[in-house]
Amino acid sequence: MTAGTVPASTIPAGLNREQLLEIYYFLRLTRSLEERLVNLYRQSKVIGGLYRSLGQEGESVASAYALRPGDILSPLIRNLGSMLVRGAKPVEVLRQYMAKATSPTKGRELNIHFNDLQLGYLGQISHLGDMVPVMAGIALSFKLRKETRVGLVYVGDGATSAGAFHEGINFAAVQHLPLVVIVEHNGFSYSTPTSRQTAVERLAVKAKGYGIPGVTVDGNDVLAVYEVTRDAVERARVGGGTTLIEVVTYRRKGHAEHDDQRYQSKDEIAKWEGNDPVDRYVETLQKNGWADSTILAAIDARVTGQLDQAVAECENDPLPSIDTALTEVFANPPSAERLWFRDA
Amino acid sequence: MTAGTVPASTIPAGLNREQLLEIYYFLRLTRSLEERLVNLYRQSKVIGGLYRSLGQEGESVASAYALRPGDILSPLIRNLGSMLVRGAKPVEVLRQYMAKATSPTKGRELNIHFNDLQLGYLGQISHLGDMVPVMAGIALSFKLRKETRVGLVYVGDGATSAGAFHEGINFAAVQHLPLVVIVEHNGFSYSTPTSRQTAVERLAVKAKGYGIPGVTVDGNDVLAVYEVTRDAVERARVGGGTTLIEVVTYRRKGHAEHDDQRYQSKDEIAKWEGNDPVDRYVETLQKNGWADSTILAAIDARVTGQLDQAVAECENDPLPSIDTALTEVFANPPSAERLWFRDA
Amino acid sequence: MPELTYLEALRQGMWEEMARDERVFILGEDVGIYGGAFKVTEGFFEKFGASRVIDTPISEAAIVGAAAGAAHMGLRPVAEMQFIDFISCAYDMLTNYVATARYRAGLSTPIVVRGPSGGFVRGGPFHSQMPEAAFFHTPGLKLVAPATVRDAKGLIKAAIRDDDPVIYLEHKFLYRRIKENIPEGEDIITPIGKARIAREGKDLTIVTYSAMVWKSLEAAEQIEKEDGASVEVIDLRTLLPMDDAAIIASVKKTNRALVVHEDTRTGGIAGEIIARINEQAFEWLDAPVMRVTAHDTPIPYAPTLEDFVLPQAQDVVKAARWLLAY
Amino acid sequence: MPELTYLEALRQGMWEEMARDERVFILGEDVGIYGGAFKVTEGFFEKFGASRVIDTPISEAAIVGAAAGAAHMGLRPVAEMQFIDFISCAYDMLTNYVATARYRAGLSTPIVVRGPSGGFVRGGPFHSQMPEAAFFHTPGLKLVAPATVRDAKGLIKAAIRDDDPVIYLEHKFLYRRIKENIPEGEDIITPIGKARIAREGKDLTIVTYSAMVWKSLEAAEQIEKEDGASVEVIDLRTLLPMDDAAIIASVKKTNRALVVHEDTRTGGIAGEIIARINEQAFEWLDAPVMRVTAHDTPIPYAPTLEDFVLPQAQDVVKAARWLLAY
Ligand SMILES: Cc1ncc(C[n+]2csc(CCOP(=O)(O)OP(=O)(O)O)c2C)c(N)n1
Ligand SMILES: Cc1ncc(C[n+]2csc(CCOP(=O)(O)OP(=O)(O)O)c2C)c(N)n1
Ligand SMILES: [Mg+2]
Ligand SMILES: [Mg+2]
Repeated sequence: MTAGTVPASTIPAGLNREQLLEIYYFLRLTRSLEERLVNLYRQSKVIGGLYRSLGQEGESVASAYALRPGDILSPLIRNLGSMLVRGAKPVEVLRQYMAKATSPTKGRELNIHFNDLQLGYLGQISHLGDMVPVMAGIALSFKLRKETRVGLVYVGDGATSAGAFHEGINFAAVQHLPLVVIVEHNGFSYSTPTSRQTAVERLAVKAKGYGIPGVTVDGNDVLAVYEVTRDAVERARVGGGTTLIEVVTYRRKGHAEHDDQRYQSKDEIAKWEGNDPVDRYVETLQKNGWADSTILAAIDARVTGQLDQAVAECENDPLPSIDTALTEVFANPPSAERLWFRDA
Repeated sequence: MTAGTVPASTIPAGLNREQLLEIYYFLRLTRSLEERLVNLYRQSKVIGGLYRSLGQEGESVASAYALRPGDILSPLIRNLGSMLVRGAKPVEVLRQYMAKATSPTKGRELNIHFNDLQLGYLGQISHLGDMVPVMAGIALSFKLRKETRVGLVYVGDGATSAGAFHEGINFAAVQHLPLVVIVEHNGFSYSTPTSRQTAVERLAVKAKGYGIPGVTVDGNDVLAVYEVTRDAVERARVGGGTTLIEVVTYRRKGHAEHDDQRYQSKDEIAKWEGNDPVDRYVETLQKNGWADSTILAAIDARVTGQLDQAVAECENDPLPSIDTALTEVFANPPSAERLWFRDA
Repeated sequence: MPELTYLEALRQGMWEEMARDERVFILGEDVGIYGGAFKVTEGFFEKFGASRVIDTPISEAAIVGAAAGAAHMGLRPVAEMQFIDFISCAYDMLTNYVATARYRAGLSTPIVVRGPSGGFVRGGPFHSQMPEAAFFHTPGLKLVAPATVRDAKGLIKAAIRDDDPVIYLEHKFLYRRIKENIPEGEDIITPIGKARIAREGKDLTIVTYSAMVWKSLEAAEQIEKEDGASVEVIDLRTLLPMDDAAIIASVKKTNRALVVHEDTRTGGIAGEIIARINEQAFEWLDAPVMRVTAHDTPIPYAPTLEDFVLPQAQDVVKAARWLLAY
Repeated sequence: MPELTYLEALRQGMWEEMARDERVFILGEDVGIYGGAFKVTEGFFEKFGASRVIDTPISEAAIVGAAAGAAHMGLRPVAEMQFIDFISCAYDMLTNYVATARYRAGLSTPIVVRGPSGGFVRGGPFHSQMPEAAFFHTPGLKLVAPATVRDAKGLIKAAIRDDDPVIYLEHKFLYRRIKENIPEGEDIITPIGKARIAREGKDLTIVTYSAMVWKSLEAAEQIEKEDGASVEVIDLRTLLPMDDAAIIASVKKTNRALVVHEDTRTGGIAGEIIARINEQAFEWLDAPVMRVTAHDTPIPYAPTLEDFVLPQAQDVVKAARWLLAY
């Protein structure tokens, strides 16, 4: 420790300083990448809708950070941070949103709906709840092969109402699968407040119906989310089965960029702005002497540089060529038939 | 009270002696009707499979008995008793099983899959769980019209795993609908023990995940089931919302008549035979001086007579005529097209 | 005479039915204060109140199931699927419970299930689907798919009044892109089961519906102008029960037919239409009945790919010319 | 050379694949100790153990979804639907998640979903369905439906080895009613995508599959005997991808075609088959392509009604005669 700095307190949750900074890096990267996307969206360079995770980056990054190589997570639309932690590259995300030929799905799927099972993430489909059974199957494969790997799946408060969520978590629970289910209690499902979605106050109690542990954590407290997730992940890894974690947070933006948020109270948004997970994390780092503003600024600058480069790298990439439109519907046959009225 | 009889203790649950005897009548009617069906099945007069509720008649009859005129219940395959309480006639059940033209569904649907919304029962479809949303919709109609009516739906332990169960009960809970959900914990779903269906021990805890009251009752204790159901029904009636009741019972027969029960322990079956709901009820009636064997024997004789008559009445009924095969797919057009290769 | 968009006409139709008949109510995700993802039910919550405009959990099976239960009791629910793609989550409830209710058990289930269908909006594989083929197959369901502003209104009103369950497929590409003058106060009812001749012609019949009506009309005009051939365009409007008489009458007149739909080729409803033409007008055919459809893939997101996979007006032109030259 | 039933052949095929390839496992309701509702997996639990024969909760969406997840990781799950009617509860998972996985995201999903389909067993509306049309419509799924003992074995083995998701429709009426000698130890693989000429003929082509193959053969023999006409019967075996070449070759030879299936008429896959014949062999047709199908109703329970609603051999005879006389 250099003389003159605040004496650092012990870092909790078994993390070291480097890891703390890495978490900061991912928080910043997530937020800044989304801000870049907003710019591109305003320039009409994003093809479809844009979905923000403003105010939720903390839980997304921290929970993913609790996984190890070989583990697999399945993100939702607001879990960009979790994918970046697993190794997805900003340029891939940009290319996806802009439907570039060079994007991970070759322009076939939108936003963060893409996978890298080696790195450890499986993009969602739109139908809410469906990823829970699928991730139960991935966890099942770990169990059948006696691998010490863990699956993690995110579900919104709204999506807990879907039948597939129920079937999947129950399946995982009764088969005692190494799966962690993170329920993001962010106050809304599109315009619908959580109180119109379910009659429970604490979504963690839903665990009781499946006979698994359920825990609630402050979703805007990065280290708390990390710790709770790590405990659940490591319990799953040693055969302790499935856990449900409720992260309590708030969706500060509308459902998507076009949403006017008429149904959200301005006061509430402001209140949660004061509870921003990134701000809180920075404060924790500084207060405890784990990082100073110089080092954080350096990370910010690194993020800015990376994103400048990422945007530059892909902005002029072409859209997919029509030659790729029909391939890979099946492994075999390798291409769908080009219809007769389209023959050259 | 006649001299020489045991002095009667106070009848619980606000019931009177007549009602106690009526409940006995329905218990006996249910069991005896199923025994008649076994005979008919052995004579190959039942067209499809036969499903018994042996050992579960108590909960089925008692819960239905807690409803009032105007209320509507939806039975499962093992809730014959509940339908008889609501006014379904034995001869209708016989006709259904034998696919008679005269059956409530004109031979189109099997066993107890039939309705009478005036009397207050809505037959199930086979797809497990589906009746929960439908009954939520019926309860919703009561609420929207400000009627003081209540819905009740039965679900097996197995069917609690179905997505539709989850969606339906959650919908009812959050909309605060007058619906009572009875989960029949009878140990098995076909061959699958409840422990392979869900990781919870007490199915009543599933209520917690929906923010509604959940209560467990001895399903072979007729008066206890009556009382618990009546409380839930009357709470629902005055705007108290949805309740989940777990009735703990046991399926003493196989899933259907053809099932060899190889997966059920003989000891367990024997144990539950000693806990028969009808025997226990008879004992309660007699011990407390609410009924003596003479009056019960008279009821038995009445049941026998009614069933003799019912069987005689329908055994020779015709199967449906093909003229009825194509009608009422829609309200309009009134009939499906008779295909050209079938034209006379 | 106010000019309405397709979406406004749909909204007006629902509004009038709710005002007319207190049994009608709406349920779905975000249909209340928010007015629905596409604002189809904007203003309904304020006008008709929370008990007739019900925000539900994300539970398509429960939405449809609850609608069915309420319908059995005499109400007239209109259930919104936020995107019609999510109707797949209610597939069991619709095909097994709802569709069979009258036949198997004499139950009346007058529900309407509606939602935005179709592509051309860069929605990707799960916000661009045409679901009709999956439900077309199940006896007991009616299916309507308006192409015009007038029918958007007329069919929603007819659907709500119908005593059978009706799936109403609105096309999201048309929502705000087409306009028509609709006389105020006219109680427009488009009869279910009746097709419409969108354009008269004598050399070729195009059978189509929903947004493809417009692409077909565009093609027909181009052919008229450039080739001097006259193309009849039949807008089915109702897919089930299908108006065989209208199709067959036209084919018997033109002796050539082309079926155009936005759905994939294999298993799309064009197959059924072709089978019917073949069964009922074989002797009148001077050429095979052909189809212009989407390719057999999911709908991709990138504009280049989506435009390639989905059928376009020029495809219709090309196929029509082929048939005219046959 | 042991004589096997259709059910035994299916069982043997799965057994051999599980013995050959440890990535293969089974999941479904009551498939373990009980051996499945129809005893298709009898003995598997004892042989392969609880981790490869998994009794699941009543959760068809989870069964299919979990199979998909495990398949992404390199396993080869075979999921049983207790009756194929319950596959409707996994409709979303199959059509949206599974079918699109490769196209939208490069994911490999080699799963088999199998179960007893079909009627003629007094099963009523929910234990008698033919679900092929609902899945036939979705690019990304393969569909097979064996009619013979040999193909029951050969297609399950091919399905398990296939790198794409396959829905395997076994017919419960055939389970114990047909037998065939199957040489022990022969590694029978029926190639997916290839139809079979079940009977050669030159005057009329019947295109059919599953249990209807037998009714069609019965009809063909009667016609041969009574009318002296020779009827070719094509057993599709695979519904998707369809063997157009085999169908078209036969139709070009006979110039008359009849499509026979057990599913309802409207929206059944006969429509697609007729469209393809019409597109590819119009000039060769001497008569309209006709179809013999079930009537457009749910399947009723009473024998009189079920027998009326479902297609019978005499219907095939009648339709074939009509075509031959055309
Ligand atoms: C089965 C299904 N129904 C409806 C939708 C439409 N939809 C997309 S996002 C959304 C709200 C999701 O809310 P929640 O699960 O709370 O996640 P959040 O957006 O808050 O992160 C809805 C209704 C969908 N994607 N899937
Ligand atoms: C969705 C669905 N999947 C599978 C089945 C087949 N099935 C019929 S009864 C049954 C077991 C039901 O068990 P449970 O719900 O416990 O009711 P119980 O028979 O014990 O009364 C199964 C799996 C079905 N009817 N519906
Ligand atoms: Mg939310
Ligand atoms: Mg049970």
